[in-house]
Amino acid sequence: MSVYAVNKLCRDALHDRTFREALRTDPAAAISPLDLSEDERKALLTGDVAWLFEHGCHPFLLAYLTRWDLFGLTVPVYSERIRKARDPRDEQAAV
Amino acid sequence: MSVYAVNKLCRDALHDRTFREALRTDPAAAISPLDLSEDERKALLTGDVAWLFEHGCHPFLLAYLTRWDLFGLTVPVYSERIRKARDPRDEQAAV
Amino acid sequence: MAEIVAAFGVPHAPAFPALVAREGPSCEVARLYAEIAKHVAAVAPDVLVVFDSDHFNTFFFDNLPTFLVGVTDATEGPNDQTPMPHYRVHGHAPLAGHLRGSGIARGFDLSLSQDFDVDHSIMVPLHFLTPHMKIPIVPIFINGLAPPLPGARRCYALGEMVRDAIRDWPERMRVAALASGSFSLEIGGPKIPHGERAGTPDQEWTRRVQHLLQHGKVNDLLEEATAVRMARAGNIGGELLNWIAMLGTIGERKPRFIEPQLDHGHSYGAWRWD
Amino acid sequence: MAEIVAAFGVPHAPAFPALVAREGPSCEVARLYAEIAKHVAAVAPDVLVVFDSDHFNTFFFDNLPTFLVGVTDATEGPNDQTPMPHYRVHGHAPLAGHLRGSGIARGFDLSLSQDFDVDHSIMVPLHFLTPHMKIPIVPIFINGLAPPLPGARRCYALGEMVRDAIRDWPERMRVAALASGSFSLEIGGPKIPHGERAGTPDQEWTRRVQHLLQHGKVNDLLEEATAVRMARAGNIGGELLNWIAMLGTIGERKPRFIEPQLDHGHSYGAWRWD
Ligand SMILES: [Fe+3]
Ligand SMILES: [Fe+3]
Repeated sequence: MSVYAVNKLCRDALHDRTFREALRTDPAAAISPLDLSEDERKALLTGDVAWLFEHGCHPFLLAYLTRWDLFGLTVPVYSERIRKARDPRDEQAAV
Repeated sequence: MSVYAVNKLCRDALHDRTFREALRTDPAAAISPLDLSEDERKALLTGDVAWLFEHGCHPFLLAYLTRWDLFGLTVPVYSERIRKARDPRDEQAAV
Repeated sequence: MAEIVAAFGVPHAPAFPALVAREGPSCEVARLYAEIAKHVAAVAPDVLVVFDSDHFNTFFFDNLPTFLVGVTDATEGPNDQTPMPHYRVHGHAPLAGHLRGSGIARGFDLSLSQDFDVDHSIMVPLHFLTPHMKIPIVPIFINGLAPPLPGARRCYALGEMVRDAIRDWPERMRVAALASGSFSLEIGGPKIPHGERAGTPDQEWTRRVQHLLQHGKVNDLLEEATAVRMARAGNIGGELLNWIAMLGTIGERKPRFIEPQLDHGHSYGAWRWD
Repeated sequence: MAEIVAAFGVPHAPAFPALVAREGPSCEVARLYAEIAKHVAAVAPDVLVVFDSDHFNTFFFDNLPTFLVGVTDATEGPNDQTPMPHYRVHGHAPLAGHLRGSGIARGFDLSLSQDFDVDHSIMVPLHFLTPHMKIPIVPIFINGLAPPLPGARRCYALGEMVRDAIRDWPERMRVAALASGSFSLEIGGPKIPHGERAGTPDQEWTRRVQHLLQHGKVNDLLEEATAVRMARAGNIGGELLNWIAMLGTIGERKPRFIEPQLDHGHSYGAWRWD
């Protein structure tokens, strides 16, 4: 489950200061040991939170990344990107 | 919950080789940092598994201690002691 | 011989302690929390059963409970770096174990924790309601954040079970239920406002829940609080389940006090009948 | 469109792999496991749903589930130093997630794990039944060791829910259920024999369970397998709940093969109707 690995990365960014610093200074190196697909790795490194959300990552956890602007995700950037994500709730509501 | 601490000690003896060695070489020192009551500490150090069982520790976990004769608990010693423990199941059955 | 003597519901935004420290007792959050704290003090319960949703701080996807009872003599928190004082609070392990055992006997598949700390969702309410930390708690965790969530009727039945089990407790004991959570809140999802990381996308639902709570229309609430409806109210909207479980402990009563913060997506409520 | 096509029940003593390696294919354990393996091979299921009780290796009292579904693409084990080969085995995450979601919708309060390894209680059966590890599993953990245990009827209902949810799965898929566990076993408790650390204190109960299984008397089994009765059969006697959940997936069928090892407190069974 590599969605699990992305969720865990976000949680660890909050709880593990050393890991957080590593994510800040060299994100590609920090995530290289993690069990991620190539698409996930690319989405993380480019801060593509819409893609990560659409593939099952939990938005509460993704939003942690803005606390330290990880992967270039300032709050405005994060907000702009996630607001364009396909939202399964709208599809449910339309059924 | 210091029953929790005793159960965890037993589990850690299986899963944590360093802790197991510490239990073997100096049991009193090894358990000194644990959140145990004085009675529990004494029961452990004297291998009083009947007392520990009667106070809620899980026998499956206590039995791990015999794998490395921790707290003097060889299998024959353990068996002799636990067989004398008050067994709540007998009381239930008598109701 | 124990009984539920009151119930309370509050939000738990992690910003509240710092906000109130900064703005003082006249700000709205301080005023509303003080109102609920007054009712807690008046009732003076022996134990607080807290229905709460952890935010992936205490439990994670390696072992995520749907329902979990915390059976411990003590816990502490917050464990999630919320800017607020760190507290240690007593648990009531014997009552917690009794509630869990009663639940399992009645077909609730309750997880157990004997060793855990708690995040802001328990510590923010206690910080305002019982800052002396003298009332032991029995925390009951409900998965309100990671779909699929338990259904509203299932959570209500959990509360009813807790009520019944408390009645079966052999000693005299006055127990209050406390629900922690929001009705409409989106954090980090597509429904957040432009330029923000969180928002309350569904004021209509907050208003509706407040209305149903105010008038004791529990059955309507159970009917309307579907998974789809709660999810539309925000990805944290499932925290309403904590309020619903709390209502299960007291039934179709009307609150003595309830006031919403509509633009914050939550209410503050106190149910008393003394 | 998926369906349960067979079910199996086996014990999982951690000594078995070394025993069979030492004594060869003619020993009783080897013969009985080979018999069940033959039925598994004949049925050739696409997925195995494994009902199992962990032994405090994967889950501990900091977060002990009553029921938990393992939703993962892969797991490995044993994680408890059992002397046997270490294996990696695929999980079927989509089916597992579907089963969990179906259960929650039907009022089962199922915990979730997306990241876990497993102990001998899953790896010993797979070692003998599917040593190639080609069949993905969906592990469903039932608390069979730490009282209070879920009731027999609740576990049976869990199995029925799994059966129904598998029927609702949109693709064609042949699923077999596998139960792992003993009927009578005491480890480290007062009922162990003189000079030993484990024993099987209740041959009468083993005989009775074997009889009821053999004749498909499921309702009698549910009636008789009370918490008190199972506990008298040994502190590991709750592993019978895995067999009971497995029976829930197939109903009141009689096994095509079932043979006990009475002095070991367990049986080996295969249910087929092809
Ligand atoms: Fe919250
Ligand atoms: Fe076992």
